[in-house]
Amino acid sequence: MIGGNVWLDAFVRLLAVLGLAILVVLILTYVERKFVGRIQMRLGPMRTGPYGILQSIADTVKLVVKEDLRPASADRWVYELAPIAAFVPAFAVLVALPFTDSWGVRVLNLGLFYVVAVSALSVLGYIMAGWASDNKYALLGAMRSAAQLISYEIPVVLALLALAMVAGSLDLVKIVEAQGRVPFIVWQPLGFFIFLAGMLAETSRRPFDVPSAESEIVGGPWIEYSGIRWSILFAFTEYTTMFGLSVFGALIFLGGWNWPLGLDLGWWWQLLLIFVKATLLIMTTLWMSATFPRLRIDQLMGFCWKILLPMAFLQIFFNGLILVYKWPDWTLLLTSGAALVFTAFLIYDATRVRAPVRAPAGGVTS
Amino acid sequence: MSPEEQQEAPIVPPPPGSVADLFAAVLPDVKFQAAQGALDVILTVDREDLRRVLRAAKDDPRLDFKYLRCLSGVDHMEAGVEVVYHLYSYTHKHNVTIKARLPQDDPRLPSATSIWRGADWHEREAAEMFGIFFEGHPNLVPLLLPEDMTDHHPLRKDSPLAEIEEWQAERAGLAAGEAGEAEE
Amino acid sequence: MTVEQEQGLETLEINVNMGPQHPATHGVFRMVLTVDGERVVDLVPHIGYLHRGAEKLSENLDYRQAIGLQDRTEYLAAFNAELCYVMAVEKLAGLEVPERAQYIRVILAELNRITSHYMFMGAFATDIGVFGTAFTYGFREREYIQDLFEEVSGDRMMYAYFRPGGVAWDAPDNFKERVRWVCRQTRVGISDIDGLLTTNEVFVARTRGIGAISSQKAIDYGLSGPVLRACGLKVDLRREEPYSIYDRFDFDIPTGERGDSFDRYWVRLEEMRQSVRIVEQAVEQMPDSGPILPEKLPRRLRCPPGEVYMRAENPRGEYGIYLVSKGGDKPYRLKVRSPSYCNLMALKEMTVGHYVADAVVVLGSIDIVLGEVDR
Amino acid sequence: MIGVMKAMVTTMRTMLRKPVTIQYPTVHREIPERNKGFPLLLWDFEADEPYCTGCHACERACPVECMTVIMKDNPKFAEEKSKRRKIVDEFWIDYGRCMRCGICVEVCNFEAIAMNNSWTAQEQSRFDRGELVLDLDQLLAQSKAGKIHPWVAP
Repeated sequence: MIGGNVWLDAFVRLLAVLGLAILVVLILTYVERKFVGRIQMRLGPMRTGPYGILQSIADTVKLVVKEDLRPASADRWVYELAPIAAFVPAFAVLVALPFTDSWGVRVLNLGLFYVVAVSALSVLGYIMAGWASDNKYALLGAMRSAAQLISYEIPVVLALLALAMVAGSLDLVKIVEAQGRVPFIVWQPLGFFIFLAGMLAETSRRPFDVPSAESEIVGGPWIEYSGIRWSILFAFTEYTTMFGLSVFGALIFLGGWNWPLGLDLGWWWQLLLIFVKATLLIMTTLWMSATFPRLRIDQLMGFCWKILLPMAFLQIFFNGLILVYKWPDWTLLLTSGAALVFTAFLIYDATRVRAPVRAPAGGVTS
Repeated sequence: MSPEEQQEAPIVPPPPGSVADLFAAVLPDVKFQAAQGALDVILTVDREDLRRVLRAAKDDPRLDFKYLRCLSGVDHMEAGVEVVYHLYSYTHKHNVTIKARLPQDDPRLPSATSIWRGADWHEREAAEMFGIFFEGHPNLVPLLLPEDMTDHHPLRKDSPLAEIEEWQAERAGLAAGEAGEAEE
Repeated sequence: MTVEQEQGLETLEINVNMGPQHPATHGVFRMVLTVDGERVVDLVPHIGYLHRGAEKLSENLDYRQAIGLQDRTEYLAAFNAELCYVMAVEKLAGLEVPERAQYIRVILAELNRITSHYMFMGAFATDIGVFGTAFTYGFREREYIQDLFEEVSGDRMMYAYFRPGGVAWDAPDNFKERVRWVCRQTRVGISDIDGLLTTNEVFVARTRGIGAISSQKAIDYGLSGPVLRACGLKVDLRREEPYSIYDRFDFDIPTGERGDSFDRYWVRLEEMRQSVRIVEQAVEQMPDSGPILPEKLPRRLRCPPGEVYMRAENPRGEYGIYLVSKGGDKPYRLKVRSPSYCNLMALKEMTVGHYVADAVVVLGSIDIVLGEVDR
Repeated sequence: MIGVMKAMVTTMRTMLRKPVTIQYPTVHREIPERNKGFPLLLWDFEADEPYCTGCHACERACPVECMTVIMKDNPKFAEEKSKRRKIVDEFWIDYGRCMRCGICVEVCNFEAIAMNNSWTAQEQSRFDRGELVLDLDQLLAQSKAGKIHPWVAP
């Protein structure tokens, strides 16, 4: 605590996290462009600075300088406040994350619950943006994002609930410590899968980028935004959420700063470890988003309600059974893994490919 | 090319056993003028018979022209406007070209959209480009040209092309001249 | 819908105007969608934003000059369009094409079919939402083939290389090796796209059953090319009415069975493989030297009066040139029967009832080229 | 989910390949010698005058009418320094209008015009369309400087 003043202390910590968020966004935009560029056998940005490392700074300057346009028919205050409403929840997630075993802005003993609850609030910003823009594409996008973000919250909450049952706590620090030997990704692969899907959906990345759907509704809620407002609404919110959720996922599924080095190391090792794990998660999402096409809104909802949600319930049921009867740990892996395989089968079955058979020779039907 | 230089192709009768004979067998009371083109047999029919011919071409199992390849208009100036149907049959694998000539001042024709749905846009195009009126077409509004451009038919031979710039310059000159006169 | 009405709530259908400036309309196509929520209940296509009057312009250009306009009509498969046009002129003028020129023309046209389908793969996947990955795959491979085109014809897109009677000049000495190299490279590119898309569940979920059309309706609408073959009809002009020297090659005609967007994609993918096969056979059979233009070719080509409707199997379907000559060195009338113009007619039939997102997929699966739709 | 895995393996495989990008303004791709850039006039070093006699053949053959040629009597012919009775006086090509079909090169009887197959033809962006209309001196400049190796159709 700095100077014994609670407010000053909180303020300094918030500033640190905000700085971290900005830094991470700058790095992430660069990393994404480079990484996706390499996947597509391109070089990515190369002009600004050596290997284009100053690209995100150049982009920032450009976005700040760019004219901030507002359609004449837009609902002025809602339109202008929407980016803030979208960004604040994304930032608020970072507040509750313990980056080491002792450092976080405010480590809550309901951390898990808080993160899940707060991260869903971004949808308000999207709806405000979509409604206020007075544009049909924006409205469609807002409705889609509302449907998607709220729906995906539910299986994620249930998957995390199952995880909390195993950990025996909602406190993120305790959850990390509970994964002393083996991280939860091993015990709860299905939970991790649901979390990953939820994370992609929350950050509107492919295959769940239905709200922004570039080729259909041309950016969705932020179609009318430009300049700094667009960058807050879109880039900043999206990357901050992605970073926050990746750190969150690293904490609860990948063993956080604990595994595999243990708690005895200094805070810098812990910090490094958590960042490496978060980076791994981020890279996975980027990789997936560079590979997949986009799902349609009904398929997206079907995937959530018909596959993920029942599976999440199943997971809770199995975990409860195992914990009550004190079966050995490997049964957790067995049940969760079996459920994951079953999920994979469900996905395969829903989209089964049957190679088109050739029509018989001369099979002309007219 | 000035009209004097233009030559019409000599009419070569199609070989026996061609599609022309099939048409004659299916529709004995229709007068066909048959000719052999470079690839296909060309049948010229009167405008009054056209709809019957087209209907029979599609529905009669001996002809079975289910596929309308192309529908084009050709402006023959004084000789009238021609509408050309290129047909193909997937079952018998034969081609035919059916033509109907319309007088230039009254280019009306029954629409073929009820026979082949694929005729829709072709007819709209022919209508806007040549001023042909297809009776019974559901939505005969300009397709490629602006919606309000119904007075001018660009593919008619009387519409300027090579001279378009001279024509524009002339109009611009006229406008400038008028303006100049007004100033004086 | 009924629930809301029972509760006395009003629902409103809104018109969404897609294009002419929209990332998924492949140029300047515009469609007005009437949507009920996310579902399309009506669709009105508007075309003509790229109408340049190529048919009228051709009436004032001699037979050689109009070749450039054919390039610009069908700019993604310009060799195929040129081929159809010069064949129409040859039919009318009665020109015999030398052997070597035939092979050069077929090889280039088939390679152009591959580039066109690469372009389709990229654009179609981008419509569905792949983040440019398939697009860059397609473009990467397309570049190799275009390099070859540039080495032969001198240009990457607007070749103006075929002439009535043959080709403008002979292919370079290393033509055969270059073509063989390009074929090997193309197989890699096809397998990349195949691996990325064909079995990808997300891709399949988005394309299976979308925009399906029955074969009867497809014929009624006058569809042609891969869109028609996807309905299960084994129809290919290269087989039905072999033009040029296509009767000398052994190749399959891939067909779909449902006529949906996935089948169209799949048919095109297979067609690329078949095109590689044709090119490989053609390179083997091609004579090493020989004339490339007929000996008695007048400096200024004149056609006797007559008319011809020449058709060729282009990447998008049947490309037809209706050429009327009344003597002289200029066409009296030139009508281009462009395949995507005809295929686009069935867009409403295919789209209504699907979601907004599917409208984009259906449009992409038809693979339109606006230069050819509007001409 | 096998297909999904297959797709991800495909993207990972291509990621390990070498990028195909050419960094254009710093690195210039090699242009094939047949490249059809824009038409240029050639300079006859022996007679120290353009090859072009101003015969209007290209002007008539141009589909887009982007060329304007004016012919004059060759003063050097009277002095018997040159075999050309007539010579080009003025020549304009509107590059903004040219569609690079190469027909002008084909019809030229004196091999006086060639398609520019160097990078100068590719980088023709101007701020004003008027600057794209090149006159005789500009059309001859590159050939005079010896910086063009025109490709002649076999």
